[in-house]
Amino acid sequence: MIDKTVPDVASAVAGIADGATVMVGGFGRAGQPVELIDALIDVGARELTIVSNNAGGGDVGLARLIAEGRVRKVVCSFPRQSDSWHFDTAYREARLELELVPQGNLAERIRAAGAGIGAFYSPTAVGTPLAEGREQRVIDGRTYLLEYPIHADVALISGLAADRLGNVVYRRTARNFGPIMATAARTTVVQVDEIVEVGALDPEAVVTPGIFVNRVVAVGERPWLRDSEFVGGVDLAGAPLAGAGASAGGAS
Amino acid sequence: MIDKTVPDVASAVAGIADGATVMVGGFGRAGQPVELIDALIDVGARELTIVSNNAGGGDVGLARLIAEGRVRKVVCSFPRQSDSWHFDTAYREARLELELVPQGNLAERIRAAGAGIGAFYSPTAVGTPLAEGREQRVIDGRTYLLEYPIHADVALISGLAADRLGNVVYRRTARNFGPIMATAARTTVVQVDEIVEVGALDPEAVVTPGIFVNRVVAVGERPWLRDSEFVGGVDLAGAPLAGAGASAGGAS
Amino acid sequence: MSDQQTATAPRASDDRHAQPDRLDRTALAKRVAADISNGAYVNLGIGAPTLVADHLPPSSEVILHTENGMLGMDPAPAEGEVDPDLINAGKQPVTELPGAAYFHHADSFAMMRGGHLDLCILGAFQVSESGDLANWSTGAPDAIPAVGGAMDLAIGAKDVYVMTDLLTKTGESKLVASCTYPLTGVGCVTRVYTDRAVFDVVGGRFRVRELFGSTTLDELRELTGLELEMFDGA
Amino acid sequence: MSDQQTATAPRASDDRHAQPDRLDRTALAKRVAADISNGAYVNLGIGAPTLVADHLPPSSEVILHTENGMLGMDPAPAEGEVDPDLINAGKQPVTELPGAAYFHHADSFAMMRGGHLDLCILGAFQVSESGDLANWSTGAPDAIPAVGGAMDLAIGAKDVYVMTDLLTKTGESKLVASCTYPLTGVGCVTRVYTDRAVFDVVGGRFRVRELFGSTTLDELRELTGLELEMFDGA
Repeated sequence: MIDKTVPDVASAVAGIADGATVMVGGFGRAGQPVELIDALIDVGARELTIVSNNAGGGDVGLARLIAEGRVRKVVCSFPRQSDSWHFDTAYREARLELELVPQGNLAERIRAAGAGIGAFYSPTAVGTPLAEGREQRVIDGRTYLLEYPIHADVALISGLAADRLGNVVYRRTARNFGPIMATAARTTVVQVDEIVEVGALDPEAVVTPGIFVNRVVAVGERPWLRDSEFVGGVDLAGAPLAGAGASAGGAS
Repeated sequence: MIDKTVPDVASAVAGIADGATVMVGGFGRAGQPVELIDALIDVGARELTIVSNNAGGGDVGLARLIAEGRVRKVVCSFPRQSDSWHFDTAYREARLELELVPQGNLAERIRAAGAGIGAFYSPTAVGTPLAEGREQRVIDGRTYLLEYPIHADVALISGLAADRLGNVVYRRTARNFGPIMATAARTTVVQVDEIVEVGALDPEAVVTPGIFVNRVVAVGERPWLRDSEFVGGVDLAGAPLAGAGASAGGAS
Repeated sequence: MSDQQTATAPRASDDRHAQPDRLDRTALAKRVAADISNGAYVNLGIGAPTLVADHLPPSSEVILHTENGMLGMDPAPAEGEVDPDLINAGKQPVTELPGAAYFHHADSFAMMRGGHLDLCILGAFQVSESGDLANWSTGAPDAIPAVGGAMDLAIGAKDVYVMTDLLTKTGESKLVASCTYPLTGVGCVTRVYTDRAVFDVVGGRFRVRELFGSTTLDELRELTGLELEMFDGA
Repeated sequence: MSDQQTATAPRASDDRHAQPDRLDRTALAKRVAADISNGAYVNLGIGAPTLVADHLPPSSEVILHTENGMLGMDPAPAEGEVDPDLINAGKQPVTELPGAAYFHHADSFAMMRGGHLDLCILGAFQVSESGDLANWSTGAPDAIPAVGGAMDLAIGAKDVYVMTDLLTKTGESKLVASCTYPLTGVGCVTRVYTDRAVFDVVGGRFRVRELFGSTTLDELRELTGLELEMFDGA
């Protein structure tokens, strides 16, 4: 029998070594695998290269990983946010390297790695400073830049639900980079709210088939979901809003 | 209000001109838009370039289009089938041209067209006769061939259900080339069993978002489906099996 | 669509918050929204362009794309109904319309770069006469660079509209002969909506499509230092 | 897995339809199936390899991929339950296991060419000592060419096993020093299961992994005309 579930986040991230390239899903807070990142911090791996759209915000997840000094390089499209103080400080103090990649090239380069594409010609960034050092080619009258795949040792992803075969479904815009990162890493680790029985996911609606997934861990229901229904009263960080009621307040 | 539905297959294929490049979905019979092809035959367009995985079988659909002498060129991976007599004859009599493309390159070239990729390096067909005339490049120690996108004027696709916005879902392995062809054509036409209300399709499970679709036409329930349940008693061509019962026999 | 323009412009300049010679941001968002066709697939960039979503005419159905993986986005939720899994490219909470669809980032940018969006509306630091756009970096040596999806949007949509004040806070024209800031995209902008006027990029020149309030062509020439003509409709 | 091999080989050669010196097709399919690990993602090529699906050991869970867009395929349906929307790459009716997933052709071949399949099993016209595969065309000038997904499979899976008779109908060896038929893939085959023996491709030579029935190494040398040694387990 195939069983990709692991009992806890520590087992899920076990073996991530110093110097590893780690893809981290999420767009802002949506789809960011905060629990896996916390576990990665506990593992203690250093000199990591992080591939992610953002470089973290606030004091949790990716931001905390950077604050703890574990990151050597960030490959991302948009590190600067109103609350990206940990990245900002590390960058200004030259404690980490930044490879800035336009978001579409980032996504397509990750997909290319998963799809076995050697390189591709992208129309994005032609004539801009981010074209520097890139091979240029005119095809059918239009100029393109040659872009190479981005592979990773590990991908850390957050989904809504998965089965023991590693089939994953996501929720709304928290899907974002998860499905492509799952294809581009040697080891793909997915945290989900819930592990469901094999057969519970609609085969027409599986977004990440189990072939791309190595480990699945359940981290429990998020505060804003209950009985498959959205329950309001939280802000974008998932913290209860002022006046959202005593029970929500009690969870913070 | 957006309404991409059209009342009949004749309206769905209206305007397809002589010399057009037409993508035709399907893998064998599964997902082949037979009703749209029949309507295309009625339109009378000639000198067509057909992009499809196969070149038709039996005497219906794509095979009939070829039999009627409407096709100048076929771009496909697998024209030869036990029942591809119409293609075979036309090919041997040099009445049409064949561009043979490995199936994965065919799929990826169609996707590239839809995704705005100028060209890509594929690992497939290196060192084979199908590499002839293709640019070769070694990337990270592996040899790749440069492959260009395949664009079309029109894509004819078969789905299970769609809404007036053009959101489409497919059924099982009839999905195959539909979703990528929908992205690669100037005009995408989808035949479905049923048109459903906006909101009836699960946004997490929409496979082809309406942005890729121009026209949708309902062609009615196929004989092997009823009340969303599969009803057996048909062979691969959708014809009732011998002994499948009087009612099924009556439908042939 | 030209009916809508005529109808909207006076309404916008009557706005009680507007200066006599220019539109305020809300009025400008309304003005841009009025030009969006029924059935258009539109991406609204981070910042001011996001406001356009709140002013789409009820008579038309416009499908909003957000590059973080959604079509059929609706503006902000009611208080207490924020769903952290449902955000736009600016990471603000949004809602879902019936007929929406979700997809992953590679599919979302394939949609954009494959030329399937009818329109995107972006902010700008500078737009040049040839339609070059600079909107991601001022090139300041100590700035932390961040580009997001701006470069993909700039080259992807069929039309790229810019929505911006004509002048910077220090009074320099954002419409320029050629950009001095790092580029986002080359020759990609087709129209610019500013607080003073609407400009089309035509044959390497800005053509004034519409003047707001008391603004005159000569004023615009002076403010921008560019050779400007009225758009002749060709 | 070596336990399974030992257990299966004698059983296979006891098959009442087998020749004393070789396995019949069913026995060979069983033999191949016994080597597939629990949890493996496997693509079975058109023709003889398809038979392997019917002989997977019940003790292991193997996920079958079909390049027309499915993982979790199960063998042929019961009579009268044919679903024309549910077919394999050979366009034969199949069924769906719990935990299956459907996807489009570009995703399916991305899966394959991205190296995610553990194994594919293909038929062959010829396999060379360096692992070159020829299985799509005999190069006959009047033949209608058709390649399908063979070239993608050949270069995509982590392991490529070939399943074939050792000899053609006219008695020529399908194992050759170098292929004379048009190639499908270069250096891609890692193992060959024939009716006479199992061969590994190691360092530009075939190494005999296992002999079936009364077949001897010397017979294989004579039949193939190749320098063959037993696989030393290294």
